[in-house]
Amino acid sequence: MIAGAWLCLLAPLGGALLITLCGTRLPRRGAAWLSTLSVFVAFAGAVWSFFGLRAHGSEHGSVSTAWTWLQSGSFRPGLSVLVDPLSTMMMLIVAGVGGLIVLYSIGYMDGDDEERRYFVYMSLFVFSMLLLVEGGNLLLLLAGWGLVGLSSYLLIGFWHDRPTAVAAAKKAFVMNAFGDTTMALAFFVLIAHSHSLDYATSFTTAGHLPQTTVDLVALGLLGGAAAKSAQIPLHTWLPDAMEGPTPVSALIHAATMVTAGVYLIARTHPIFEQARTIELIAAGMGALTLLVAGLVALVQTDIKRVIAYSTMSQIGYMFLGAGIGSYANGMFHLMTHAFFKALLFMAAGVAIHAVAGEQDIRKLSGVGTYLPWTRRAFLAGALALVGLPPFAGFFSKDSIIAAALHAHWYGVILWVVALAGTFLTGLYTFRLYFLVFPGEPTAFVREHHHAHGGKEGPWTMLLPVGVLAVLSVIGGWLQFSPLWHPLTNWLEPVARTLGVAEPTSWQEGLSSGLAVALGLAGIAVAYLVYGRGRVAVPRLPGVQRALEHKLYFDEAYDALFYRPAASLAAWTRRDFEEPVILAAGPDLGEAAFDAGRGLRRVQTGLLRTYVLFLGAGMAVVAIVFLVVR
Amino acid sequence: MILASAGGVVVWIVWVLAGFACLASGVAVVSFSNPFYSALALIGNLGALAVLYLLLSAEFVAAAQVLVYAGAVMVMFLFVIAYVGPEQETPWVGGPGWQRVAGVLAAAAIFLEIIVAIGLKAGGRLRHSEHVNAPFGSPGWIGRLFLTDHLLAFEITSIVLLVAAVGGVILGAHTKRRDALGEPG
Amino acid sequence: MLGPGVAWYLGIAAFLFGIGALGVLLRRNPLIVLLSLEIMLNGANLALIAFSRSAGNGAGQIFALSVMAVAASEVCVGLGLVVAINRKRLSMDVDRFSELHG
Amino acid sequence: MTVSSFTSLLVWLPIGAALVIWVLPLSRYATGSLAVLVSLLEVGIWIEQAARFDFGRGGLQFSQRGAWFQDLHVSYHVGEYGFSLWLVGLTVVAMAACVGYGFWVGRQRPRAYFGLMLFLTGATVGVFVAQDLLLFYAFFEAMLIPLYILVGVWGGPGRMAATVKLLLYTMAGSLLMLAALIVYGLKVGTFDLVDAPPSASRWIFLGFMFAFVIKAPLFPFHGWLPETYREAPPEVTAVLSGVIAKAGTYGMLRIAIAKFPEPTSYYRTLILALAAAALVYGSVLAFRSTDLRGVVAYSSLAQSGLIALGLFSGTSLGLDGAVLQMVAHGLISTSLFLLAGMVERRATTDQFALLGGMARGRPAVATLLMTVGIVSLAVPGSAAFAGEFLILAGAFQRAWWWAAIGAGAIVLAAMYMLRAISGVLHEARGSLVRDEALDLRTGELALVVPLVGVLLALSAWPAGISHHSFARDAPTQAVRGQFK
Amino acid sequence: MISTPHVDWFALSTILVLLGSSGLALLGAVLVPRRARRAFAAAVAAAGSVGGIVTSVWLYVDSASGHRVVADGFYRDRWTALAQVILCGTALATALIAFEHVGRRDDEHVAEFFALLLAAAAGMAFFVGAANLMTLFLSLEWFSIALYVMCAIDYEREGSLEAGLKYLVVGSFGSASLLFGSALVYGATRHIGFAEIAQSVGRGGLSDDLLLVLGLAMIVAGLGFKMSAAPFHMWTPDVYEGAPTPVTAFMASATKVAGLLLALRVLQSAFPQEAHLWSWAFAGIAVASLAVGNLAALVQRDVKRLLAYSSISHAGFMLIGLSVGTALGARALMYYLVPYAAMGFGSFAIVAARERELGQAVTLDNLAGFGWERPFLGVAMWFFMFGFAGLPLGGGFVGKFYVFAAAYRHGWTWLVIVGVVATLVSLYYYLGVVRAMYMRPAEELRVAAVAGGAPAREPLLHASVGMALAVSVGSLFAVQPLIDLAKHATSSLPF
Repeated sequence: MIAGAWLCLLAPLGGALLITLCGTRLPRRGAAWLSTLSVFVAFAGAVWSFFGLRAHGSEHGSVSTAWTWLQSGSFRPGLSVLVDPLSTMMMLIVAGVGGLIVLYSIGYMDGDDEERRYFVYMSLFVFSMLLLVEGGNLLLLLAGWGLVGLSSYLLIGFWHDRPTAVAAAKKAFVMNAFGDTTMALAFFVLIAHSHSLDYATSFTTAGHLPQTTVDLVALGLLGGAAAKSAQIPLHTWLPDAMEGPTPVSALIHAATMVTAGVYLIARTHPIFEQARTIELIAAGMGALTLLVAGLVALVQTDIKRVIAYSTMSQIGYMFLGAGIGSYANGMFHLMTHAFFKALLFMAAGVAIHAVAGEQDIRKLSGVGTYLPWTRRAFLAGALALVGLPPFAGFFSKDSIIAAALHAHWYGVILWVVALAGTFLTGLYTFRLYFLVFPGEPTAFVREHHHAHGGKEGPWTMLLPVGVLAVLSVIGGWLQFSPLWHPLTNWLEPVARTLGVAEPTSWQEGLSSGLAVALGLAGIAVAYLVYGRGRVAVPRLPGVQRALEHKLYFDEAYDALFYRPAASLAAWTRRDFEEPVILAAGPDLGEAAFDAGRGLRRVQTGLLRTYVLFLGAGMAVVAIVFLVVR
Repeated sequence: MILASAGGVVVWIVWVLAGFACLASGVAVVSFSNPFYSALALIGNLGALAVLYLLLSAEFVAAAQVLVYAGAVMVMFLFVIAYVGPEQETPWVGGPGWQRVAGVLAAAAIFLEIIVAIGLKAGGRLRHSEHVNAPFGSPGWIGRLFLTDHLLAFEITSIVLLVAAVGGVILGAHTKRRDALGEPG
Repeated sequence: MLGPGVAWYLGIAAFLFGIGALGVLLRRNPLIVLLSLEIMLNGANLALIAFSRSAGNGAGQIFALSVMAVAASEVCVGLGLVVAINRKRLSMDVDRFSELHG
Repeated sequence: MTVSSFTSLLVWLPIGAALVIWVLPLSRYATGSLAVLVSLLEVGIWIEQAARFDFGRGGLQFSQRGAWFQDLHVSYHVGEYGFSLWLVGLTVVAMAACVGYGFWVGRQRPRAYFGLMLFLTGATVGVFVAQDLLLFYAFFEAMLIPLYILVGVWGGPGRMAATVKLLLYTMAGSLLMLAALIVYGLKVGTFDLVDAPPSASRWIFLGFMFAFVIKAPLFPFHGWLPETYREAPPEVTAVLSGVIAKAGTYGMLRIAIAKFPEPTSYYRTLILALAAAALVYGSVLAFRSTDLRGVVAYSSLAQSGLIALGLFSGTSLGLDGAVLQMVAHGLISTSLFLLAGMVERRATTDQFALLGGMARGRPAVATLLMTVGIVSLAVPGSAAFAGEFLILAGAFQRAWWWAAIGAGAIVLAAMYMLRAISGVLHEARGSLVRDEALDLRTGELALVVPLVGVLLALSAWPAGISHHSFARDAPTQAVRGQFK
Repeated sequence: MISTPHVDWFALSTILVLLGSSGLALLGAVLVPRRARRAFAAAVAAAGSVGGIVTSVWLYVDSASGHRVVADGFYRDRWTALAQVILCGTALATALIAFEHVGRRDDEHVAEFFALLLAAAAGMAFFVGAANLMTLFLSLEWFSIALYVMCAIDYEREGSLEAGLKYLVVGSFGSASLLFGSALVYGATRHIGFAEIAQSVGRGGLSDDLLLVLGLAMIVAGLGFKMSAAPFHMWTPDVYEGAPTPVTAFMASATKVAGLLLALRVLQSAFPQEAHLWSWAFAGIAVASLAVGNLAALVQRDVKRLLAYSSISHAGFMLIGLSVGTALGARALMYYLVPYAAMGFGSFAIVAARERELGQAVTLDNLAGFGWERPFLGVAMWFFMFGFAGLPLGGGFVGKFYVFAAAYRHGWTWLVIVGVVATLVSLYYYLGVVRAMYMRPAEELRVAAVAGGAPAREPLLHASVGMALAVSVGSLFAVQPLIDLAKHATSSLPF
């Protein structure tokens, strides 16, 4: 099973290196298939280690170390993989969904003149993500954490001659670097106290740290998680990240990377449980995000941005779940979300692909008539997202909401917010659906679609969509909290659900009922407003402007951080570096030169001056001698 | 005793005269604007010095002073002065003002330092001086010294003179042949 | 010894030395500069003779005699230079020789 | 020839080769290939030496001692510790690449040029292996001579001012060091770095530190840096920032910290503050630089600050990380400046305003610049990350805020380095980037790829250095024992 | 009846050899036909210098125990012998370059020039061994007069005459004050022999005697003039610039050697009781020389003047070694002089070569491109410049190290600091010369185009520059042997 884990980890890396080294000697198609193959091999490895773990019995996760990666004195983190229920689950999700998406990209990226680079980046990303989830200690986790940030930077900026893409990529990287930094600081605390970053050691250390210290550690980790998972206030990079190719958005910014925060909380929950306050802050952060994202999603006009905001809001749910302590449900929602969100993105991708890259929903409307299967797939995804039974979202989301209700007074607040979220979800999701798919195709759609050739898309694109559609229907049946919960059991040894997050059955029932009802309400409103156009959109210009400006987060950051930094730098160069530092030396030299010129004036060339100096010098020496003796 | 004291008085008188002549001629040398007169004044100065040397019972030096210096050297001087021709148009003094002031100050300083040193010492060992016997300063005595204790000094002096002679020839006498060759000087 | 003590002679010597120095410091005619140098040397000579008298040994007188020779040779070279300068029709003014400076 | 004479060989082989090159009237091609050959030979010798090096054992190895002048107990004493071994390796590898670059671009007046480059190699190796104060000083100065001429003759239009600044600044430092080392050596009665006992004199310490702080450089003393890095020929700038600057930090470790424990702890806060200042200041200025070289120049100021932070944190983590970071950053900035030179050869400028869009159709330059740039901003998992992580972890043990400042600076690093990369590679094509501007040629790849390869290998196993720099991997004991 | 003193001819052998060859050269001036004169005289001069080296080396080996000879008028010891070796070496090098570089218009007085050169060398060789004030003064005049003439020997150039006159007048003033000082010392102690002076000062408790102190002050001034230390340095730049360059080279190295070594001997053997006076005085003079020499050199354009000022500053450095008045200081001085003499001579020789190919005075501007046109001379020049600056390309590095060490041992750390700062300042103009030779852009190179044709082949000049280069670089590696020599030489001084 360890072998499976290594295979899983190294296959994508091998694929990336192979494509890089072969360069143009490898045909584009070859590169594409090689990368796909590598990811599917990784999936095979994941399956292998999953069954291996099943065979051993899931309790004892096992670590295997290749070599000591970094060593200084007693601090010696190894290059090691960890196979335990949590990591295998993530491996399966990442490699599986990843494989489908890479396969999808073969069709989507066909004809781009830098396909090879794209697939190298894709494989590199899958490797980094797997390193993140399999890493046997916090340092490797941080390494994977940074590498996924890197590959997301590379992929967002893939079309590097678009300034917007480059800017978005930089933004994403810098924000994630901030997250990495806070995590690193948290790790420094652990190192200072235990000289180790192994999970076990760190968790025991966290046990007997002073409360403030452990709070700080948890806060650092939370910073990383929030940055990676685009939670308020570190969320602004995610919508911009939609500049990347759609499969990238599906893979990185929906299915896998952005959910790493949830994985981190689940993985390091012992630390978070020592710092309950911080954990609840995480939950609150999730709640806030799901609400705000849902609101903003209402007014977006870019199909991918809408989905991106819904992603934020769904991750909000996961944070909420993990924050209050029902890690299993968080992870469960992570999985289902991976299915249906990837599905939504890829279906949207098919649409976009069909109309030559147009993403504005107002121009896209009616595209569904030409793309019946895509339309159905999208619908499935949408329903799963809203969380109607029997679609996947229903099972995972409602259990989170229910768990919230159970958790003390603050849980109730979170519960209310979560329910409000479901209404918004229904609203913005079906706003999108009604605007894009049904109805008369616009002229724009018509011409581009005919230009496109009338097909729905190559099978490489349709197959993954189909698979995911199926998964987002049945994927949720894996666990139905009141009745059967294999996933929770599976994760038990690694991430035991806290008592406060174990809802009673009536709570389950109440939450589910309300959630479904509110979801339906949202859909209904959307239908009335956008589907039939019976009801006009309420006129709230102030609110709308605020929402269209995404609540002015970007503007605020620009004013708070970027501009001050830039002007500080400019000031330093203009008013300190150049006049002081660079000029200091020359000024001193000039002084010496003046002295030299003075001496030069004394050197008159007159014989008598010279004699005078000789005589005067003698006289002075004589006087001194006579006086001193 | 009387003779001694009388001798003392005579010596004093001679000393005063010679010393005055010496100082006066010295000042004259420096202050004449015509080098010819200065040279003449220097001859006087040398003569006066010779007298002082006699008073200090250095007969041979005095003689040498008169013969070598006042004789040979000054003749050379006068010859050159005549050859060059008196240069009245040369300003007596000039150059920057601070130069002049500082010059006077420096010279005065040197002079005063020596005077002070001597004056403060005059009470001490300078007052009494060794008693010397007859041959002191006599040519034979000098010659003996030159051949014994100060042999090297004697030899070196001759070398110095030789070198100077060569130098004088190179610098002073080169032009004749060039003129003979009719080249511009 | 009869008459004034050595100190008095030294006074004269000092005066000669000083006045010679003054000449070198002030005068611009090379010939007179040379003459002033001679006076300085003679001042030194007088001091030597005087000391030799008071010390009662002959070193001073020998010294003085060789100084005369040295003075003569300096004069010889100096005059040679003067002649050479005059040959080049340059003016007899040391201040004119100031193209080397700075 | 015994094993221990390898060290001397590393020092004198290139210098001898330089003399040969100056004396023999060889053709341009022969001269260049001879120089490249010699520098590769250096690498070979070093590898042999590293293979024979006994990392388990502490203390000096490959040491050799001969009389220079006994009168004041000055001797010719060379040898290597673990960390000096790595720095020597950095030197020979980087110099080989730079000599190769000079050969590739066909510098004018090849005999003078290659002779000086080899001389520089020898002198720099000498600095890292000298175990006698005066010998150390001699090599420390000798490095400047070829640098002065290399920058002054083959440099850019502003080279005159640049060279004068470089020389006067660095000499100002090293002359004070001369005074300090005279006082120290005479006080303790020997100039031998191994025998000399530690001293508590703060003045002497400051004298030494002044030289190192200028060489490294740290914050207020970097006046020579921007101009020199901009005017020097790219490969010389590469050597300067990649290798020569490390001589300063090496001196801090080998002399200032090891021989002056009391003053070190007395001035620790001050120096840490300077280091942090260099780190932040350099990052901030790099963030606003308008040209590639400017960015890299100021970033290496920041890196020196970081290394000093690790050294003076006085913790094992910090020291290990500092050594690792010295090597990593040496490789990084060498390859970055070489790449900058290659970009300049194609676009005749390194101004971002005139560059851009180079990635389109030039995969090699894009890949290499991207890789090195990414490593240099310490993306987790890279060698630079390992070094910085250790350094900051060490600094954190000294006081949390040093680590906080450093971490903030690393975010800045991400900002300026991405800006630089995009400025060259991405967005619309720059006005001076013509279609004729080709991708990297094989020769150029042969120069940079090995460096990058070493860098990636180091990223796969940073422990290789961090674990093998000090005796028994106990840096603080080694320092306390003054590397006896 | 007259018991003439025993004359130790071997002690004087070096001087006699030099004098003899000088006389031979002088004969050549009249007997040898004009076209062969230059070759003949130069050959004689070279042979004489080599002979001088041989004899003085022999003398060094053979006078382990120093003592005075010829009626206590001259020291036969290793200090003298070593100094004589250096002096003869300089004389040899000068003879070599003078063959190609003196009086090129016609061979007038060329033989006399070599004769004077040898005479001057002989004078210095005697000067360094002088054992009493009288021989000191006389030998001083001996080589000074020879030098006056040599400065002015290019009498067709007004500059040469001016240099000669200035040197003559200032020099005579200096020696006059030296003389008066000697007189005062003689008056105070009734002796002229160094050892006797020290004895009688010791016996009579004269250490604070007014006349003695005043005389010492005047002697200090006179010697300071010879070693061209500030404030007695004013003549140096003018004379160095005006004199024919080979003469300048000779003066720059030989005069300093003689002046400094003799000064150390006089002060140590005659005025040990006054050390508290003269060591401070020379420390002050050293500081003044360092300041003046370096600062003034910063603004020079004419290379000969620049080097003149640099020689003033080096006098300052060496005076540090002298002023501390310890055996270590003496060693430092003796060691420092070796590379300094070589570098000083070599740099002026190179200037001479450039002067010849330009036919005009060498300035920093028309030095441009020289390094590339004449590779060997260029490289030699930058070795000399960096060596002067104290970078480890030559013995200058160790020399500075030594004098600073001596200063510190004496407890004068402040003097070390001064020296360090001075070195820093000096760096600027030394680098300036290298910059001028190598780094000027092409248009300036055209400005400084050579007068015409390929540069003259100057084997002898190259040989002498090579010699200087070998000495200055070799002295960096062969420190120990040189120090041993210096040690033995110092042992013959009373420390």
